[in-house]
Amino acid sequence: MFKALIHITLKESILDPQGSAVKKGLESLGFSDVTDVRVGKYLEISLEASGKSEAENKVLEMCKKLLANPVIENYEYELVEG
Amino acid sequence: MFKALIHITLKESILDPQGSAVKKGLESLGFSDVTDVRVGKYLEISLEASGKSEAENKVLEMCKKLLANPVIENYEYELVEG
Amino acid sequence: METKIWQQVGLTDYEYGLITDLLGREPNNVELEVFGVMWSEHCSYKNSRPVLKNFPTKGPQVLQGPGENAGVVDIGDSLGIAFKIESHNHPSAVEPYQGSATAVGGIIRDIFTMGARPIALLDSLRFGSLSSAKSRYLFNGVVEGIGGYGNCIGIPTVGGETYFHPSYEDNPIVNAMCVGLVEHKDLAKGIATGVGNPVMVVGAKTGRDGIRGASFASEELGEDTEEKRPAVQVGDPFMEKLLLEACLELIKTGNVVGMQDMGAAGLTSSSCEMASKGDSGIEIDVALVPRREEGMTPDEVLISESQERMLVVPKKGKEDDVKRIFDKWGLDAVVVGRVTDDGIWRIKENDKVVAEIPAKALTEMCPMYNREGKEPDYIKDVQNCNLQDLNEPENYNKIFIDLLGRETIASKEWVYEQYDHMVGVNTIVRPGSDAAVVRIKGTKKAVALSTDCNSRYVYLNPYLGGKIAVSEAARNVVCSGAKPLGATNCLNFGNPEKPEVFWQFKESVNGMSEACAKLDTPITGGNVSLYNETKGESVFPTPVIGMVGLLKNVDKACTLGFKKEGDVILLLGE
Amino acid sequence: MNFAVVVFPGSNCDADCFHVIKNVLHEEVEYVWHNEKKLPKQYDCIILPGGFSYGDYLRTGAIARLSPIMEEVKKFANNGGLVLGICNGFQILTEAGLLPGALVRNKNLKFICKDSYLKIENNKTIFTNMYNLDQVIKVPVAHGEGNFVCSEDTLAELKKNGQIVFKYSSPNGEVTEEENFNGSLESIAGIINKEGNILGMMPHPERCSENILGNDAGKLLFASIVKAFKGGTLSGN
Ligand SMILES: Nc1ncnc2c1ncn2[C@@H]1O[C@H](COP(=O)(O)OP(=O)(O)O)[C@@H](O)[C@H]1O
Repeated sequence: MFKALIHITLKESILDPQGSAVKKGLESLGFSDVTDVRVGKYLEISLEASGKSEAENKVLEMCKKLLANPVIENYEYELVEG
Repeated sequence: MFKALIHITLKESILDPQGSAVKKGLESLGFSDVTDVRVGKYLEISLEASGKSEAENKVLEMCKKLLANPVIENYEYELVEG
Repeated sequence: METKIWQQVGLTDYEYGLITDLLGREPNNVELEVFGVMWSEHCSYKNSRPVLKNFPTKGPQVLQGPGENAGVVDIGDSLGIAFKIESHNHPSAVEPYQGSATAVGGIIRDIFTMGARPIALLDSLRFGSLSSAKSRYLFNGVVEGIGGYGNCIGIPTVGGETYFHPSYEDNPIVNAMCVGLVEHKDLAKGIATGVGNPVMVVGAKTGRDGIRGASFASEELGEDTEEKRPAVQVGDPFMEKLLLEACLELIKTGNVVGMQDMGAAGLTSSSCEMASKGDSGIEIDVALVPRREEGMTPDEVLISESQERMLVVPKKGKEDDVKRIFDKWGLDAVVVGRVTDDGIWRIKENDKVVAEIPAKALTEMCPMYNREGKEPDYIKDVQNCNLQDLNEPENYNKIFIDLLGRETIASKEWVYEQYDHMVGVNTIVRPGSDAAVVRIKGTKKAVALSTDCNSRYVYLNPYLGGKIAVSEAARNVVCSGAKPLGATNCLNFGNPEKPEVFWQFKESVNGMSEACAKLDTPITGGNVSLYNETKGESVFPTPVIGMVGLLKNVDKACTLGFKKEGDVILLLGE
Repeated sequence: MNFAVVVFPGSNCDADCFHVIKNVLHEEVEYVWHNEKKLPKQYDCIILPGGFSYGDYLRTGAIARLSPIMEEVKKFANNGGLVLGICNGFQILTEAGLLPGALVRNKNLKFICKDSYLKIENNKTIFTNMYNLDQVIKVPVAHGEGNFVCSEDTLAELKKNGQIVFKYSSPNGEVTEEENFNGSLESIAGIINKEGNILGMMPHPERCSENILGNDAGKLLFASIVKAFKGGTLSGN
């Protein structure tokens, strides 16, 4: 059993309206020292695989085929065993 | 300058329809070995603070006051410098 | 083969020659880039305008015909209806949610720049067969994106149409229509006049979004589209809601000379079109444009397609009034330049001039092409098809049930339940009937709205198919109890450089023109989307009609269902 | 009677509520801008309308609750003032802690706009006194996040105090999982606070308050408020 911890974030040049809204919200709470907020997705995927490299291949493919759209998003993942 | 990496996840007791939908999507792509998917939010917040403990206090407060809704969500954060 | 620098921005040798003649010199890199986008089909209509001349565009009901951000028809009581339809096919093919969301955002801006308050949205959608995973992905994303934008901004999506055919597999058609209500006295135009009047950028900040989007829309989708595709724009409907309210508030002050949406080719097209229409010049300092990102070059600022921005020319001395209104809504409003009298579109970065081009060279002087048309070979085959040769079905009931199950014919509830079609409490006839009916509060009146095109008919016979699209829209409007007033269109075709595609285009425009003239529904504006092809295969020719009709008495609105047992059923027509 | 409709940036049913109060109910109504630090005058009922305040980014209602006006709304409510939150307004009320629970994404992950059927679970409230108990009314919904959740303890409280006011049902009044299109806990469509002066509901009564729209079932909700107010039954609250 493996667990993949996947972060999907918007590419740098892509507008992040959610991030700006959160920043404004934080400012109105008095957090004036916040310089930037970016909002992305976080997925935890549990999967069976015979070994770490097989799991890794699968997760990479999942990211490419479904989880992220490379036009606007980047992804990163980390695999933990158990 | 600090950067807070914040993970917001649904509490165990709350159904995660988004996770189930991703799981189904992965299955229909042939990833039959996925046993569970949970979907959460990931925020990167850049902030100024005089030191790590001040930054930590601020981030904790942000999570409590705005970023997570304790009725349905848990949060975790990590602080990196620079 | 070596590509020349002008070819990289989509210009031909001939066009480059014209440009050097117009300028009397070689263009610099920024100017070349700007010519590239302004002379793209998407901005210039260089392949389509000669054909579009055939549309009837006049009538006593027409307050504003083609040439502005949207057309306007009169409905009496000093009120007008502004409406227009537009495509976002290519962006939707690569990022269905954002592509379709920004289609909605763009068309809404076209309406409120006219001074009209948007009251309804419609759409017209085409996808490949739902048996394909790719089509399902696009269908899901597009419907979600349209809903995502329209629902959030609070304009009801009251109708539309949805078809499926394999020719749209990789190149879906995503057309969005917006309809707004304007008082005659508030009608605004995209024009820059009055030497010394300030030019202001209002709304969102500028980033590197959708750079070269206009050229992207004017290319076929190819194998390498994945890499070539520009940064797709992300829409922010919340920002647009604020921009809408601020712009309408501003127009009410009477301080606006001209206002233009920054759509395709962003600051470039809006500024040179406003100057060109006003027979003026314009001078802009790109260093003053509020930015979201650091290190942007002047040409990036000029052609960025960041959403939710407008260019406004207020009366001199009213800058602070403009700022006050936008400040209330939390938006930027910054003076970036002024109107001049030399007819030149002049761009500076601080003190340095980075581009200097006669405004009309970018707009009216783009060459027009009278393309050659040739009847495609398939037409003979399909017209020789003899229906008598088909076998008579044995079981009509079974065929009927089969037909009802077809994705194109089946109920579209799945689509329109994802759209808020009631916000505004004006939707008298909701989606699911013929045309939608939206009341005009404060009067007894209502408007009936419909989008239509059966592209299979157009494929089989473009001339007749064009007529049928107009007639169907008019019938839908009439069946809802309204008198058709005018129409807009979105002409979605393949590559016009192919004589067969151009023939389809020309034939169907002629058919539509004839029907519009007969039915007295002038075309008040529209949009052309060409190069809808993948791997050299064109989509079905898809000239979509959006029609607006008027009900003088909203109580007379009609829905399609049978009402009572015992009512007589009549069949009208031939 | 004096109503106020709060306008947050991104509210989009504000004008609809205003229209119904003014042109259908013929009562006094004013807009109040979210940035106001004081209520401009003494109101009898405050409406938090539907829409997408602050784009509904992060979580629905999460940022709206930080608006300056919300401090005033809280004070008003804590003094027994009537507050009605519709759709986004309901979401804001839960985020602000004026009503318990939370509203999360619809179980099918889609925005749903259609007529829903509501069963009146409590007609002894200020907001529902003109309906009958167990009556079924047709009221439109339009939301992406109307799936009501709360802890078991909260649910027990809600039940004990009769705080569940509306449930999604079939046209015949059957409350089943099939009719529960958004996945709400126990099909809950609207709840009231223990004191009975704050109601939150996902469906839109303002969208069905006129005959011309084919349905005026929602008008009785507004009329109930006016009746309770004018009938003097509010004194002592
Ligand atoms: N994409 C869509 N968006 C909104 N409404 C739609 C959409 N597609 C279809 N509808 C609605 O569904 C109903 C039936 O559509 P359609 O099958 O195209 O009608 P017609 O009988 O005119 O061919 C119409 O009321 C139409 O407005």
